[in-house]
Amino acid sequence: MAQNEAALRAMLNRLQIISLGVGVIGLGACAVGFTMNSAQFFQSYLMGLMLWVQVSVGCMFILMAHHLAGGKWGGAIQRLLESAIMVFPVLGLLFIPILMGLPVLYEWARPEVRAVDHLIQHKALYLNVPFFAGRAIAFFLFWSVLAYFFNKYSLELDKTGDQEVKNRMKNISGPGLLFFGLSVTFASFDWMMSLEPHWFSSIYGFMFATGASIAAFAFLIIMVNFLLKYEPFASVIEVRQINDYANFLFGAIMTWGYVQLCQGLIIWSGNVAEFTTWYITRISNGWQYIFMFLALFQFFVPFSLLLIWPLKRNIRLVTAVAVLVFIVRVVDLFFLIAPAEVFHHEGLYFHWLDVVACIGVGGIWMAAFSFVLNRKSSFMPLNDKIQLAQEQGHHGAHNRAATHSY
Amino acid sequence: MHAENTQPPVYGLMVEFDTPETLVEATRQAVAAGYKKLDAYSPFPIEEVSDLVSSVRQKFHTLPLLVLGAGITGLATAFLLQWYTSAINFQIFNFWRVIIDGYPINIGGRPLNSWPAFTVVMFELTVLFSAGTAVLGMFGLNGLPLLYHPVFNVERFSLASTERFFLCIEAADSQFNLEKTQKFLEGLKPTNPVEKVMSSEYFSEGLEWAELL
Amino acid sequence: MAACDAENNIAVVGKEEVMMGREMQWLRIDSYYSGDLDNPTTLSQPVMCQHCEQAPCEVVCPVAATVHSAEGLNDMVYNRCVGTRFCANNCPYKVRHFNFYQYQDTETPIIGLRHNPDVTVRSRGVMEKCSYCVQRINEARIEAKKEARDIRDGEVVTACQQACPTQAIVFGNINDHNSQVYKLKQQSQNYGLLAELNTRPRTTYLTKVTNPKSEIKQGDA
Amino acid sequence: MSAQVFHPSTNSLARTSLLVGALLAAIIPALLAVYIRSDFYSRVRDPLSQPIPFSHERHVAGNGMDCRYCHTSVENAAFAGIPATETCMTCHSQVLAGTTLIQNIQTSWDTDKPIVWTRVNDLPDYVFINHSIHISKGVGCDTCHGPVNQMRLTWREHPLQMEWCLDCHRHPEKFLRPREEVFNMNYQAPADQLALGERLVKEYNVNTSQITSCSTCHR
Amino acid sequence: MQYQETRRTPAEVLAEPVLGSVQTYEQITDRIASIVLTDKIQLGWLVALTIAMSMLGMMGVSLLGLFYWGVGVWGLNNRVDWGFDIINLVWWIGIGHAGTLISAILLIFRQEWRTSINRFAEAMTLFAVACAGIYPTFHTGRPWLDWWLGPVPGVSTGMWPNFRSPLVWDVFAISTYASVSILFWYVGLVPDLATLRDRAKNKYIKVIYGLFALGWRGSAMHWKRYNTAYTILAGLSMPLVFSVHTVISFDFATSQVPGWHVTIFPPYFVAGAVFAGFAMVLTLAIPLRHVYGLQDFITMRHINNMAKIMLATGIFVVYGYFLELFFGWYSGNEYEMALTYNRLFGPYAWSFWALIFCNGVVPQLLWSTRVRSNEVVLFGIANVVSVGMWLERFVIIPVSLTRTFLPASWGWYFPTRWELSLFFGSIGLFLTMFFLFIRVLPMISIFEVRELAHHKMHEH
Repeated sequence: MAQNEAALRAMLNRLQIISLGVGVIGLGACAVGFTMNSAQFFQSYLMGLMLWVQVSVGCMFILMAHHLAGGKWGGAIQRLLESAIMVFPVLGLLFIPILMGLPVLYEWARPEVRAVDHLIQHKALYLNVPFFAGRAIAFFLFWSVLAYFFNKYSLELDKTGDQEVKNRMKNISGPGLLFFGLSVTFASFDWMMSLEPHWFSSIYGFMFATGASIAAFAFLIIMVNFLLKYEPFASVIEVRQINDYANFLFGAIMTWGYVQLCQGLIIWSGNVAEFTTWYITRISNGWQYIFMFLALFQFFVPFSLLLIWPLKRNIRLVTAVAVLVFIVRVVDLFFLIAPAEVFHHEGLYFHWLDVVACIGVGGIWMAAFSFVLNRKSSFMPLNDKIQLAQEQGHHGAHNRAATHSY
Repeated sequence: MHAENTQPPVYGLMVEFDTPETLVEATRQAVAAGYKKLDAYSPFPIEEVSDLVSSVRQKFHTLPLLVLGAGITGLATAFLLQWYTSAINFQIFNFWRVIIDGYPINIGGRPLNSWPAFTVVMFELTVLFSAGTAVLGMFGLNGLPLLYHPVFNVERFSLASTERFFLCIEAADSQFNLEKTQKFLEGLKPTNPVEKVMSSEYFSEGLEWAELL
Repeated sequence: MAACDAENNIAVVGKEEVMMGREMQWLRIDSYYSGDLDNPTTLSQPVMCQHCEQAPCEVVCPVAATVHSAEGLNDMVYNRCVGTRFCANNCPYKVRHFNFYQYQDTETPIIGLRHNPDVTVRSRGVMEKCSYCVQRINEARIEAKKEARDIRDGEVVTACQQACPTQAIVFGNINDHNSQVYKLKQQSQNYGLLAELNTRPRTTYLTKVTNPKSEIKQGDA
Repeated sequence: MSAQVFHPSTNSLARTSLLVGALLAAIIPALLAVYIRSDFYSRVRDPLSQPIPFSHERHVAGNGMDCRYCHTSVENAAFAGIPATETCMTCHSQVLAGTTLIQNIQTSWDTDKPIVWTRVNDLPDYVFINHSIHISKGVGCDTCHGPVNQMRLTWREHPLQMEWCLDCHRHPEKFLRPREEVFNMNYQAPADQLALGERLVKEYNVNTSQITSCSTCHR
Repeated sequence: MQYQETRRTPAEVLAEPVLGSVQTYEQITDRIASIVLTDKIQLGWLVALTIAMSMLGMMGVSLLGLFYWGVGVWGLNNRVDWGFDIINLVWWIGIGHAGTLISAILLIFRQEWRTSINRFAEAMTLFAVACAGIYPTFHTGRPWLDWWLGPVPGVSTGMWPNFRSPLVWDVFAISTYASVSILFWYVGLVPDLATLRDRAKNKYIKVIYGLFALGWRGSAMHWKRYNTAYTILAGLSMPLVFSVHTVISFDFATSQVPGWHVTIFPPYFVAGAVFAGFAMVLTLAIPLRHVYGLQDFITMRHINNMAKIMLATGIFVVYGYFLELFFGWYSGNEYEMALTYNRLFGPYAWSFWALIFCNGVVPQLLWSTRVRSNEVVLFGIANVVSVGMWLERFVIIPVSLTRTFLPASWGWYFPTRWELSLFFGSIGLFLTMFFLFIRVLPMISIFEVRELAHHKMHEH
């Protein structure tokens, strides 16, 4: 019943054109928004950009974890991951408007604030415009280079089947994870945490990475559901993999809940004014509804749904959960960004730009993604077949986990 | 001293195999032949065999549901315990000097119902209750402890915990017939002759309800 | 400090224990020096339990041995204390003192007579700290209640307040807007020690305003 | 060698012992909790021997004496007061003078050494109670001390454990009586005690949140 | 069946399969069970047990002294109220984490290399938790009142514990952890106890193992529910094991003390615990496999994988140190900055730099396959990490307390001989229990190795 690869390629072509259209229109609307309310534009645009940065960042983590640990779950989606990280150069270009709006977004970039604020003066060594821009460029450069090499080696492995190339990817992944994790940490400090430059939380980077992995898994599940109609995905991906992806999403959601609870409880219990301000703005003036919404829909609802193990074997239901989770990612980023004092919202405040920016950046992202994916000569890692087969041999091994996973 | 005419009842007939594959095949045939009260014994779990046997012996997957119930109970217990003792000034129990009262106290200016702080104990009790139920439920549904069991009367059964695989069709099965069943079992090509498993008049497995769950 | 020790049955722990850092005083006089090394200006600040409204010590006590009273004191319930010492760790002012050994002699009867009968004699393994002379507050409250009136401002005098010759310590009800302490707290030079931690200390200090060489310094009043 | 290690009877034995173990695990703490609150443990209704065979029944119910005749400071001080030998001798210099019953009073009088009574309602040293405030808020003598007027040898009527104290400090309306009835040993609580109690709580300005604070009794 | 040590390249060494040259279920069973069922008592084992028990005696003496005189025998003071007691609590609890991680998380992730190390790692967990439990129990001023921390209405007082206190969370977390670990361990043991019951020659030993085997007969229905329960337990243990060290980290993170109030603490403590735990598993596994000839079960593959996990968690721990330092500066908070300065250059700076050496520098050797294939070096690294993780807690707990907010609160901390003897004593307790364990119970899960062998046979 599944359609062949040619149909998939045609579909990706269409997807690329449509998303490009959506992206251009969306960003055009953003530009209109910029002329109307530039501060709001930067806020919404930052949020939209961060959403798709999270997807790519999460995919990078997953790809490196896959290279380190192996397994059929990763092999089947390896091409998707590789394409998702190849969007980093595009994201880098899309970051340029943020650099234009630094004083709008970040208090520390305003000379008049810095002149009177001792704390910001202290942090100026780190939080200053040239260094910030330099770091942003370095991050995107590093990520793009990493993405480039993973794609290049993967192609090489397809062509030559040289296991040495496979080992090379594995060897990059170890230190890669380390430096990538570190760069993501500081990127999150720079781009989001420094919206409130007086506040800090050392778990913020970990929290961002967790959010990124949720976004990535949700995105991947949605894509897999979409691609299951086509070969080769239809024949490679089995129920077992769907179950795996659902479990990973479940794990990411649990980790997210864990991180949120830890940070919240530590700050609540410690009750030090320096830290509580961040929460106080977020649990008053209407923001508390967002807080509750997040607790409910980024944690409790998907958590409870994914606890039901028959559900995890049904791609439609898993996708439904993934769609929900992905939408709530936007709300989570909104919750992290919008209440910042720098935006001067009196209380809970939405703007149409919030949605349009997510869609606009998303369009461009999807266009780039489908472009890269479509250029792959094969949708499956060819010379990993050995490994895929081996995995199936293991099918019986430790069925306890396989049959009743929790 | 047993009375001489008391015959110990027959529990069932047992055959032995030396590989898991032959056991799987034998169980499949026994199930196909319509036997319901049968059980296989192996030194490690074999999923196929377990599935085959449970398809005729078990109706529901009770254990996960029990655990879920226990988990929810644990969660509720923990929350109610903490909420009641820290936030509620209400007597639930005053009987013969045993008074159980909440004691709301202002501690560090924190709210009486400090739910963020209560989450930790809620989590722990959920896990504790669930894990306890998983283990006790597993033993309970398996009817353990059951130190004496007729199958141990078979001489070679001590190998069931090392390297040998056994299939036993129980006399309680409606299709059980000493001769016919023996014939059937011989047809499964066991490695040793079919053994008659003798029970004791003192033995009853009890807990038949567990079979259904 | 002697007044406090006598009033509140504070043990004399001896030189070895003080050398170990286990001094037993509810009231500590912190000295800050400024100016020239050879002839520094000394500023002293008496630090006792600050009776924080959002007390860090209370939250961490597992057995609720240190909790708020209805009047807002930080009660220390010796007989409930198990001695985990978490409260002392989490006290930013480090005004809690632990009975590492059985410091008090409870065996000799004659020593018992030396104690203030209104204050519990602490045994080993128990934390103790300034109670704002809660026994005096209770006594005053009972008298006031018997006469069906509120406690008058100045009716409760803590031991340290009583002993201070310069009357630098004032005690009273801050809910009573006519009390001396309320009025003093309204002054602009009133500040809480380490208030940035959000502990909301009830004990507050008044900045000493002096004008040596046109500089403003902090002290206590 | 057969694989069978155990006799069939061990099955029931094992199950029974597990059941018994579980029951014990549940019952022992419960029993302990009950024991700690038992009369035996808290010595309730256990008349203590005293140096003088003093009977409250004789003095209060028989002679109609008021509590305050002997416990003089009860209305004004924390401590209710135990009568000095002189108080006894106001009557006993005449009544029963010279009998063996009051020999110890006489000895105390002669040697000028106070009588050492055995405390009946003795609290730990870390508990502070003020009698005067209880009286001024309408807590009757017998609310805590029981029907002393019927005791030949005095016993402890209530366990005096914190739970018991707290029961009244949390719900004073269950126990309060009009101030003028405090010393009435034959006072019967009215049928609408709760209504009366609630009225008195307001009238006497009893603040339960204040009297359940730790430092009210522990300092 | 003799283990052949030939010259192999590191890559070859690490390419060892998870199961060496054992052929049949009978061989597997015999190799493992015979360690327990032999009548011979090895002299080496006896000597080791004697040493361990004399250390245990030291613990007894230390506890008696502590109980008799009070916490004053320790070097604590009014500035530094926690020292060795809490350091060692955290250290031991951390060590315990590897056991649960191996048995639960690797099961969930279907890692077959868990099979032959899970049993003794779980045993290690239990013994480490027991050692850890001693500290909070006896470090209180009045240990006979510890039960007030439990969820019991105070007998006759009407008081309840304060559920806002991290110490009460600890009570729940540690007791749940201990209970679930015991259950997990016992459930895993039951089929093996049945094997021992069936193989023991001595009648009394048969009865003892038989009693604990509960009449396990390996029926298909048993296995069915067994697998369900085991998986559920694993699923529950996974968040549980994370929660335990998270709650331990809350003891510090929820306070206000500079150097304690850090939001990265929970994941960083968990990573540190796993790090320390795997170090201890390696410390035990490397000698064990040689002494008892278990190289076919605990192969270099296992050793290598554990080393890799150590490397990964070690890096996360270093990430934690790095963030602490970064925020020490970035915060701009004078107390945080003073704390960071004090750590780096204060009177206890030696401990910080030693920590960086032990946990930051030395584990980086594990990047090299040559190092990972050399058991002697690995054993050394594992021990260095154990020391490093101890130092980490030293730096966090007493060193942070020596310099808090006000200059008047500055102090110092030196342990006395009582603290040291209790520490060595608790190591004695751990070793005693461990030596008894390897003699009494199968240190490798027999039935799971059989199952693994079954699947391996299928593959080829």
